[in-house]
Amino acid sequence: MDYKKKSFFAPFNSLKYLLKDPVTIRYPKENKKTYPEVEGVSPQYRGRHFNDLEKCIGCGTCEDICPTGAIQMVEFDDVKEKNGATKKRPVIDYGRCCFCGFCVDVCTTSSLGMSREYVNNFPTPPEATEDTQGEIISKYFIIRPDLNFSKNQGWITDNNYSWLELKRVVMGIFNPEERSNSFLEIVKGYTKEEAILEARRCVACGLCKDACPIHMDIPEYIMAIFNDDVKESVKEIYKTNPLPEVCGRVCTHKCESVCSLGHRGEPVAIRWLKRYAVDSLPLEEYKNVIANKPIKQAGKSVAIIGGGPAGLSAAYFLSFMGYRITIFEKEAKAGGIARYGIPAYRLPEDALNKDIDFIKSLGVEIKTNTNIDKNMFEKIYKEYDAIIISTGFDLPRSTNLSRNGMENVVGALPFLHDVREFLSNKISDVKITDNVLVIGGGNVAFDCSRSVARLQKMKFGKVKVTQVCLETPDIIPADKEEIEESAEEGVTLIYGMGPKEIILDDKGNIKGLDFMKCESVFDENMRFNPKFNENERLICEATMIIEAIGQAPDYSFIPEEYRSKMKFERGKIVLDENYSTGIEKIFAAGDIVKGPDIVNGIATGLNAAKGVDKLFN
Amino acid sequence: MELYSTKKLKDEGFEQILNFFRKKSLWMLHYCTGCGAVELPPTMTSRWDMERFGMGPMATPRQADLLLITGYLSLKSLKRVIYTYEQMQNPKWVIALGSCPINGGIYYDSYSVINRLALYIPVDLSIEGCMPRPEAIIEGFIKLMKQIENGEAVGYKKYQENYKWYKQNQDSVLKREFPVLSGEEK
Amino acid sequence: MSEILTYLGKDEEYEVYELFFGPNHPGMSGNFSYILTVDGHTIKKVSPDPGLLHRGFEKLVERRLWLQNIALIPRICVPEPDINEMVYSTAIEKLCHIDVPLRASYIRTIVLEMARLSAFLFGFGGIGGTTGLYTASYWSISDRDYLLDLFEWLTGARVYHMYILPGGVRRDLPNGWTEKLKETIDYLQKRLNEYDRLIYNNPLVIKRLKGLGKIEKELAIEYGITGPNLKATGVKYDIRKMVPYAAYDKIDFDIPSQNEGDGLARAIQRREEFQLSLDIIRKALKDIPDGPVRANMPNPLKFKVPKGEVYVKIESARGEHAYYIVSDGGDKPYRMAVRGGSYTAGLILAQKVLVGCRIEDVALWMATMDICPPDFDR
Amino acid sequence: MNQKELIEYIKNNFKGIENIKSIDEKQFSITVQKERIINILSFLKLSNFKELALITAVDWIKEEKIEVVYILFSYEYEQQLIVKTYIDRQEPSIESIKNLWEIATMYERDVHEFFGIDFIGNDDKRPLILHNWKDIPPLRKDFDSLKYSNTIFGKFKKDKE
Repeated sequence: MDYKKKSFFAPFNSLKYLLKDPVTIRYPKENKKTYPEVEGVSPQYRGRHFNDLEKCIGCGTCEDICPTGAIQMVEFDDVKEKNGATKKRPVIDYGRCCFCGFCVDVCTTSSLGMSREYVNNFPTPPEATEDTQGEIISKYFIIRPDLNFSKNQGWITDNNYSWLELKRVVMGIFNPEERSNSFLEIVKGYTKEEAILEARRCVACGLCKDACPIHMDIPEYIMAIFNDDVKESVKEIYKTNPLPEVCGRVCTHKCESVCSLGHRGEPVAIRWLKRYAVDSLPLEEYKNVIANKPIKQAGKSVAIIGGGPAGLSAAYFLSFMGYRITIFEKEAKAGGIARYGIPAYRLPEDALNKDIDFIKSLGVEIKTNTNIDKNMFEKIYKEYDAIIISTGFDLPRSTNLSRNGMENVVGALPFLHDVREFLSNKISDVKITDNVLVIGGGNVAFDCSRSVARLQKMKFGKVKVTQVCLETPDIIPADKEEIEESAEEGVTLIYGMGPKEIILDDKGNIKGLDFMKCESVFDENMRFNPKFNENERLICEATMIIEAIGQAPDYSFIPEEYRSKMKFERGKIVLDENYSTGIEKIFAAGDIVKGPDIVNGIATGLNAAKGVDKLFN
Repeated sequence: MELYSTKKLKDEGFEQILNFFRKKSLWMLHYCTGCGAVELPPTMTSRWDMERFGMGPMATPRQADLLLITGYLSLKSLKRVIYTYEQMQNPKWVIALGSCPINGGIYYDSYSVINRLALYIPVDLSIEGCMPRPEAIIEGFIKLMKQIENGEAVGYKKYQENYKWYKQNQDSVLKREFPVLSGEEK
Repeated sequence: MSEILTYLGKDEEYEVYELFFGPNHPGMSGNFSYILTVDGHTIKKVSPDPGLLHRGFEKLVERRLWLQNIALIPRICVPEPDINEMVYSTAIEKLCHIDVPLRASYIRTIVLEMARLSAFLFGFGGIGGTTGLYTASYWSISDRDYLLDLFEWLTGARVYHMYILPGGVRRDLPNGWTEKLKETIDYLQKRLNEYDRLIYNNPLVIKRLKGLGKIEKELAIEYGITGPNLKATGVKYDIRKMVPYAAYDKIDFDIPSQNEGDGLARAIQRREEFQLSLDIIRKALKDIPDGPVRANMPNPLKFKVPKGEVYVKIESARGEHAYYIVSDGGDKPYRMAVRGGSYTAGLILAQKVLVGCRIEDVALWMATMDICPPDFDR
Repeated sequence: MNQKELIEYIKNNFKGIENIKSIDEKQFSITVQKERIINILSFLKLSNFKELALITAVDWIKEEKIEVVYILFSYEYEQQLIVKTYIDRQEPSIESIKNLWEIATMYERDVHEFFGIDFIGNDDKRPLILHNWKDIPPLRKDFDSLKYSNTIFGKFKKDKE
């Protein structure tokens, strides 16, 4: 490159800069010209952290991602306890932090963010001695972030830029036309690839473990699925859960409702993953994977009345402790509510049988078709060293206006029982009409209406089911999927109505039902106490009514001398901490302890088993 | 071991007058040891212009007042830093920039980078950040000036008094004679 | 100055000394030192003494998850950190077969070119400083700050951006950012004329740089010299053109080159590439499409990279910046070797070229070669 | 020559190659026996692979092997070539290639320092980067960096192992 001959006046060139704006920023008085609308540093600056302690759930994902080990989860007393959260909150060591903002990008609740504060310096105090100087400096920079800087927000992460996989892997589901023709299971289950993708989403925070009634090692078995090690996964599952096939399908998944990913996106499909794990391992393989020998020999015998989930669970755990178990089941097959209360399209026969067969293979004796009456109870009480009552809630509750014994008014449980029997060809027909009304807003009510829809499709070719519930859409207790799927299958759902009177025609047959508007479902103490408005009315035509408004326990088989000693509260037995009823040798488990819920049933089964074991040791 | 409390230093009135003038002309040694070096040129040059605070770069340690540890220090650098620090005349001050000299920073698990500078030379002021922005550095300088004026920045005196302790720490990392990991097992 | 002279005895007429050049030396870029054996003014032997910035990156990455390393690796090269993120992300994308959205590629291109500009501006300052033209360094460093402001706006930090991730970039361009970048580019274009007047047309600089540390084409290839230093010897090879990464294959540009291979040619080559970077940013800003900025990526805590190995290189301001990455299929890198752009120039070529030069040439030679000690210290 | 022809050419003109693998269209790798390394590298240098970009190593601790990697580049074919060979981990040694490429001296000194590999013929084994190193070479897989750091630089708070 050539250089020009410089003129004599070249040095005076610099005079032109005299009138220009100075480059120097008169810090701190002046802001930068690059972003004039904000003060100081840029709008998404990564400075000091702030953390909404209320919103934070202490999942520890920030600690896991931190590349410098600067974040530690520390338990704090001034943090309010809430469901689905720990009392731990992140503490950040600014002697480590590299201000990368990864913790903000993976924060599951978006409580953590970075502010535009950056000035923080610490002069070593002259009093510091040599030995303590380093510690004093380091300690000064270890800070628990709170909302101090939240007004000056810098780097925050919305869902678009989150590093977490917020979308669930879509579970294959049969379309409504296909599935409403039969009682085949409606979801297809994950394939191996889908399961690994879904397992990958989990951040292994372990909040689910605390929420689960039986405290399953959920992060561990999901990790095993992610590593494509189904055997390891089944092993982890069976440590705490004897009925994974059942739980993998119809569990109330309390784990998913607290899943940390659920705060920003969809929770991990923990239930489907469990189902994938146990489904993909055949029963023959189980014995190679799970320890199937008792860990000790107790040499005692235990009778379990009722072969439902709680009874099976207690049998499983007790057989590991070396007890001889006999289950007395009044129906032809064990399974209880899982078999006779849940329709086959949600829980197929094979899956349930697989779980029960495995428990049988442990040496548990199941006496089916054995109804226990008072005499029998006395006999068992003498014969066995302990009794666990797990009879469940098997009586249907009915509305006070339906005249008992009226034809074409049935309870939910007897109806579902009949459907199951019909499907296994025990009975030839289920009584059904072409216009059915279902009362109730719980999952059982949906089970009824969807079963009816299927039967109607088989029998009459078209569906006419109306379901009426007291609750409004925001407080309806049933799962969201149930509502969506039933609508797809042709069930008409009416919210916020309570039954008043059954309308009969001339011949005494049911013509319809008169409803009134429900103003509120709960009173101020959040107790169930509906208030109605009689002026707003609705008449539904129907020729058959199914009442699915809850179930009640039946304690009539227990002899009076024992029953009088037991304490009851709202239909449930009150137990001590060992799950003993207060009468020697008699324990209880299942719905009659904690109310209707399968996974609670399993938990109470485990606890009753522990109580029995404590009795003999 | 005598502690330097603020009160005691205040009693020495003479030192106070000296400190007032010292704080207004700090010469910073032009030696860059780590990443932080990259934020020093902006601080020195027109945009942030630290000369308006009476500070300027100085090429030789013997005429400098201020040693900046700009970030991490590897063992090899530490040796040179100690040489340099000992060559500087009293009074002298040390500013540690960034996370690394405070508690190891992102290199907390590195086999080559020291974790806490205060063990080897006395640190008068630590500035958080990775790297600290020029503004943060300037804030730090202003704070140090106040410290100097109040007679609270006494690191160099501590170094003289506890020379043995510092030397022992320095030698323990710089002059090892046995392997660290296998030596520990014995 | 900590130049410690060691008397080595008489060598015929002159006295031969060993001179410790650096690490604390105003002419030394970074923390690095040469041990020079000097005979009077003339250098007889050069032996480099690196390691003052050694942090053990190659070990540290093996201890961290694949994505955690994004925070660590930019620190390998301080003046131009983004290239590290780019190499690392490209390597992972090659091993995992991830497709990057087009918009993300364009944003990467812009960010990389901005980083290159700021590195060149730093280099201008180096040449200014070592030739005594302090105005140049004052100007270029404060001009570089305007780019850093934009980086700060886009990425949230001035120096270590941690912006380029496997699968894309971390944030979309903020509102109004593009306009500000265009303004800055125009400003830098205007300033380039000033730099021409100040440095490249300055008789003092030309006289000083001409013939300094001349490298022949064959020697440069044999010694693994890359980037602007190689182009200054006449080899027209640029990775952006030959093995395109990011969106360079969609942008039309020509590679400048010089023939002399001396200090002046290298300085001018850098000035030309500065112009080229400005042009590339302009073109990229014109063509940038809409769309997502990041491909769907797995949960960072359970991110595994399939088994394999790959050598990925990109063109940095100092030459070929490359990683050799080996994965054993786990959640952490099994091995990562770093090949910095000035590795061979600073450590090996210096031993050959600097012999016969004078002491004051060393700093200037380092400035024109753009030697960055973190490249070989890692 | 494109990559396919190049691979054919190398296969035809050089015997004793264990494995050739194409990584992408501008990059492929060759595995050879330890004894043949000088032969292949001098052959490749003559075949226009003039730039030696890097020498490095990988410690395969489970296989009890150390892999030495030479990365070459040809400006003529615009191909990156990774030449690999495996050596014993207990007594790692391999022939030096400093006579082929002068710059190999520094690379080999570097690899010697970090992996403890003995390059026969390269006598320059002075420490280059590390200060007063007494332990096993730091890039070996059995070297625990965090433990080392905690032992020597002091531990302040409980770190995740």
